[in-house]
Amino acid sequence: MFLINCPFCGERDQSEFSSGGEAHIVRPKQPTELSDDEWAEFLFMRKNIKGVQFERWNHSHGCRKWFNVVRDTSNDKIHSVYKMGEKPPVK
Amino acid sequence: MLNTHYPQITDNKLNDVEISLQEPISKINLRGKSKEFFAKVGKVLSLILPNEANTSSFSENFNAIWLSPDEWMVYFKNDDEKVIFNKLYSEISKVNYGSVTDISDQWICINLKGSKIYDILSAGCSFNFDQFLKTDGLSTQTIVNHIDVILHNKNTYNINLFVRRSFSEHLCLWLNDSAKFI
Amino acid sequence: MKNKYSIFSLIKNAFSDHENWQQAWGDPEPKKEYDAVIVGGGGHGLATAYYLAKKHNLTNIAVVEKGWIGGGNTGRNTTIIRSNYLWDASAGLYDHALKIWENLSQELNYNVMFSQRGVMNLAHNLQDVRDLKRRTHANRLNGIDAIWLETDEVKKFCPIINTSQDIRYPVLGGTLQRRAGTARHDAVAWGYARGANEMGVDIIQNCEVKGIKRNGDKVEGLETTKGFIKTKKIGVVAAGHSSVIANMAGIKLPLESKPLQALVSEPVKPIIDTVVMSNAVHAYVSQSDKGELVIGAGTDSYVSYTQRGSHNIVEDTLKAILELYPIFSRMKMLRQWGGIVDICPDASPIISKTNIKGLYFNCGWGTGGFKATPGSGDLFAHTIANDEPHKLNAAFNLNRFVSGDLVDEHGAAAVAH
Amino acid sequence: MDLRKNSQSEIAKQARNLGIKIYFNHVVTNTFGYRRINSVELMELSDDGNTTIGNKIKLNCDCLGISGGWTPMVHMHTQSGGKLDFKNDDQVFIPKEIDNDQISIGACNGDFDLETIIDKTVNKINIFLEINNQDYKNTKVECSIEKEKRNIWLLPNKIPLGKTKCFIDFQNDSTAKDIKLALKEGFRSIEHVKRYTTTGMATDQGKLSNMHALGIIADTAGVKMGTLGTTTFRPPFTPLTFGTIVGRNVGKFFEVVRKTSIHDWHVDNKAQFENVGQWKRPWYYPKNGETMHDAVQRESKAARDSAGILDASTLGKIDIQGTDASEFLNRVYTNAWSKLSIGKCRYGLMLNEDGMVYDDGVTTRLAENHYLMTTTTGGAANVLGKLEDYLQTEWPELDVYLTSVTDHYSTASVCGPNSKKIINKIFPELDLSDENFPHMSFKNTKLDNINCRVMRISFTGELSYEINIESKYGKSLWEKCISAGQEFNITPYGTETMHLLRAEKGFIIVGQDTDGTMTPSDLQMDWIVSKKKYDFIGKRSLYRSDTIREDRKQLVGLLTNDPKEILEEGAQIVSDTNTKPIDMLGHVTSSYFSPNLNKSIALAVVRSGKNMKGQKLIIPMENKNINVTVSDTIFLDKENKRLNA
Repeated sequence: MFLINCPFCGERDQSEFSSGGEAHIVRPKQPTELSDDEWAEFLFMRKNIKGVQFERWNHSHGCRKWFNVVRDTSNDKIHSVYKMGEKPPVK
Repeated sequence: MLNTHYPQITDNKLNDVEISLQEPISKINLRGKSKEFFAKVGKVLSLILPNEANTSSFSENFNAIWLSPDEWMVYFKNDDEKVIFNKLYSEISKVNYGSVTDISDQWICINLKGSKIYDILSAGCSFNFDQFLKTDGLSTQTIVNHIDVILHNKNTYNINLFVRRSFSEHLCLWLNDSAKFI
Repeated sequence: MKNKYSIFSLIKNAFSDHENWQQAWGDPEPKKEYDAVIVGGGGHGLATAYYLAKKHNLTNIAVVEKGWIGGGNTGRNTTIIRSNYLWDASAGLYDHALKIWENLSQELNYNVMFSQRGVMNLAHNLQDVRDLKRRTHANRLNGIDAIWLETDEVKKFCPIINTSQDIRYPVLGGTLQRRAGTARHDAVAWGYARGANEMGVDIIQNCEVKGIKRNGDKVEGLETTKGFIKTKKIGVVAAGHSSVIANMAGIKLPLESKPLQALVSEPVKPIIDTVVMSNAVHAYVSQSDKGELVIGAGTDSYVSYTQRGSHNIVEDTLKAILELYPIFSRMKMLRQWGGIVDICPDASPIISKTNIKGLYFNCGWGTGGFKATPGSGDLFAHTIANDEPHKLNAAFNLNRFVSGDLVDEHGAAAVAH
Repeated sequence: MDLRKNSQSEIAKQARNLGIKIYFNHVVTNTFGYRRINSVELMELSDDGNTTIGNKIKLNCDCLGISGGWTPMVHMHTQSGGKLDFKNDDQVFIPKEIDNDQISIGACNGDFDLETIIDKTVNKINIFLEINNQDYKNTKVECSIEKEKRNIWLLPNKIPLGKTKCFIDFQNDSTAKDIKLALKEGFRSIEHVKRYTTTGMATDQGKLSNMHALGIIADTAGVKMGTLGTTTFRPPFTPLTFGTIVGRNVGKFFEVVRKTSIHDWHVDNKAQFENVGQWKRPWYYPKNGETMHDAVQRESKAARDSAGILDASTLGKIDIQGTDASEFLNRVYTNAWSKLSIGKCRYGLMLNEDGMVYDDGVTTRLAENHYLMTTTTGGAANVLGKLEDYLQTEWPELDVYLTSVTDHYSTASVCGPNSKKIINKIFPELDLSDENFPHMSFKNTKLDNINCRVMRISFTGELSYEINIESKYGKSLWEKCISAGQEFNITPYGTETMHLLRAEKGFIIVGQDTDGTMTPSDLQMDWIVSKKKYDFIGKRSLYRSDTIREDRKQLVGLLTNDPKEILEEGAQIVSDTNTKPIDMLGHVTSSYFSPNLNKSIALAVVRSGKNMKGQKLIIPMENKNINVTVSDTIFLDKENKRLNA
């Protein structure tokens, strides 16, 4: 349980948000040209990092906006929050 | 004639908390980003949409609540409720400046008054009301007793709570129950 | 040779004031090289080592564990054992395990306290009924004991359940697998450790893997906090930390690690003599031999390695418990904890080779790995020893995520309507 | 008795003044009594504390109280992720400061005397809150300071450990001997010892016993206590009743109840309700003591013979606006949308990226760039969430806005051969001719000056109209339909009849006939998958080696050889009962007795079912085998004549 600082609404309890998993996995623009392996990589394979991870969250019970969070999964500490389309902060 | 039926929300006064149904109230969802969008809204409603998160703006007839960077809810009391909607729809949606959706019956407006209203809400809500209760006009979207709500601080200890219609009876049951324990 | 545990050894040792008991397993330093190294000293890892030694005569092997054996999910779960799975592949896998459980205490000469008290799954809506009946029919044809119970039969089997039809999600029936039940989680790890150690397996605790050395597409060994260990075969059974190890080898797995919580109450006199699970109102409950109610909660929805979860999950679980068992309202929660479970997109495990020669993964057990411990170890040992899966774990390969041939156990409980 | 050699503390002085004898440097070596204690034996400690010396002293007593000394309550600190240090002087574990948003102050930080506490507290708070207040710096505190400390974790005794009972955990009866035995057997870590002996697992959760257990382990293993660590401190600090944690969220507040605006009418008319997600939906309306089967048969027959009415308000509704609305639909549905003309409706199937059917529903084109999408009842929130996700993260270039209007509209669905007459009575102005108002189209109209949308769409295969009206008029509209339909015996029907009617037509229900493993092709719905579209959600997954297999499970119809026999939903299907193990081909997904066909019908998924029409299969039940024949999925009105009846 932790607080997330929604870049739009401000700090809220994590129960207002839903997690979207690893960030910066871009949906291929031309899926039909991918091999089964490449498509599986996009669909299922995840870094699942223990430590500082870039991930997506949605303020589903607030402004409904998606944004990115840099969170340490080993202690749930959030390092920073940035909007979709913004450059990720350097670690 | 068609009759109107509102959820069974009996006005209630308990422990210095007044809970009352505010319907009928017209509500319109506005979405847009362009300059034209803001200009048209301003023209039709004589109102500048709030661009700061968790705030609202108002004019003589209308209240506008910030919902997200490109989404607002406008609510107002109006006898001929569709005139405003039709005007906004034809000036904005029809010409592709943004989206205009009638959500009058999507949300039920309930007014909460009294010095204990935040105690009641806090019994089922993680939102920190410290700032909210001090500043008239602030708004927020959060969860009360597992139900999504939009809260609008009208003035001191007087808020409008918007809840989706299908959830409204259940939420009011809970609010009344909650009031007993404060 | 280790002493056999028996009533005679107990009496004999009592005469010497219990001063002469042997170590259950040793505490060696790692050798320079092993024929195979198992990463992860939980139940699955120790079982793997045990069967490698016992069935495949691989005794020059080691289990490396970063903490203490059985200290991860093995010692944190709610110890439910059942095999009433829907798909043929799953049913085969879990029932293979259940059959081993039935003789495990004898086989290991270690009391794992396997208790076939039955597992009941409750249905709370019409789709639950369809899904559970479907599973029951499939189980029966797969030779797995499972029966459907009407609501009054549910009540008869477990009288403390609130089967009133006036509650929010009334009990519409349930399934029962009588051969299912619980076991003592720690004892499983210890029993396998003792058994494996007796056959020469080195169990190396407090030894964390820091890297996997590869030579092209082959593994060469492990970097650990106790130095480099050379080996041609590495079997990774690291549960929630599987992805961490995979990243060391430079591969990704289709896993997300999430906190799963459980809690126990204060001990009370026997009140529930079976295991009851309910998916729709999410709560599992059984009673341990010490008398504590053992209650399983859900996972949080985000990746986390913190071994603690959100309080609202506990709240939701207890809410469901009280809905179904109002009698527990005054029971006290004694302690609450979390484990890290690695979840596959199809909620089925991976027991598989990888495209790196000599690197094998046994992971993705999600919320239900404990019950599979003996079967998982047996099949993983087979896979490592033969460099080929056994037919019972062939479906649980990594390639299924490429081909699309998932073993979708949670899809079978879809909720759209 | 006191382990320590002396104490100068005020309380010791006072005790002495009161004439209480204090045995310093003494320990209890034995206790006596039967069923209760009546005397204790004590002896003096040697200098090093390792053994007892001198004479045994026996004291009569009624009770023996024990104090274990001070132990900081570090629970809060560790539960929030903090680590511990061992303070050798005091033999206690104390919080290791972490960069968390918390500080430990006072006894929980291992500071036991007032002077230190006040001194450190002010200092720490100043640093923590970044204030620079010197005022408290010179506070003088005078207090009685207890400096004497002595820890002996296992009191020496002349009796061998195996013959005595030195209890460590008083609730679980585990003794010093048990701990030593555990160590002998190789259980070295404190967690192992705890689990092997159950020390510290009672209701005090080790508050009374853990330090002693650790001390004994350290002594026996010959290591420093601090190096062993501790067991993990689990919340809650004090056992808490379930009722306290759950609070009021029991009974009627266990879970939210969602109701449609017509709910009260259903209650008044004795509907039985089905839980669908959080919604309460009418399941069937028993009359005069009818069973569910009777009610459903009556409702189904009425809907086909004359007229039926269903509350369809729970279906998810999403308002879609924007210049790229059509393109958006092209990307989220499997079929093509650009050419749908304004005023027309189209059925759409949505997949997830894994290629499996995710949701379905009818979407209506209200204007050039304006659509109204419907979703399944249970899928509404997830579909909206998923579509928002794609819009915001994958396709931000699209000009599309989504707004949920599920609760804004109430929907009454009137079907049956007499539905046109009923709709005509309600909307006399509306031209209901097939030319003006064909199947799969909609009209904006008014009822008593209130806007309505009437869609001519059908989930039953009958001529059918769905009326959408603002929710506040929902009940009134419903009552109007009922009274207008009275002369045609309009019959309200629930979800069960709805399921039966659609099954007669072979229409699927996502979540009942699909289970997250079915592709459109598996459902024999290849017609809905556009071959021309470059991409849509899930398209790529349809071409993986497993998804293109011909022998996947496919949706088929099943007819029982005995038309009276109704299959059980969920029953498995085989072709041969003699194989071992029995090879299961699939299962029954939907099954009903159709009063309109006067026989039982079922939908099922069967391996390679597509090419099995006419083939005999077996449903092996517990006590009998049921013979069935694979049929088409459409059982009634293949030519869709009834839609235009």
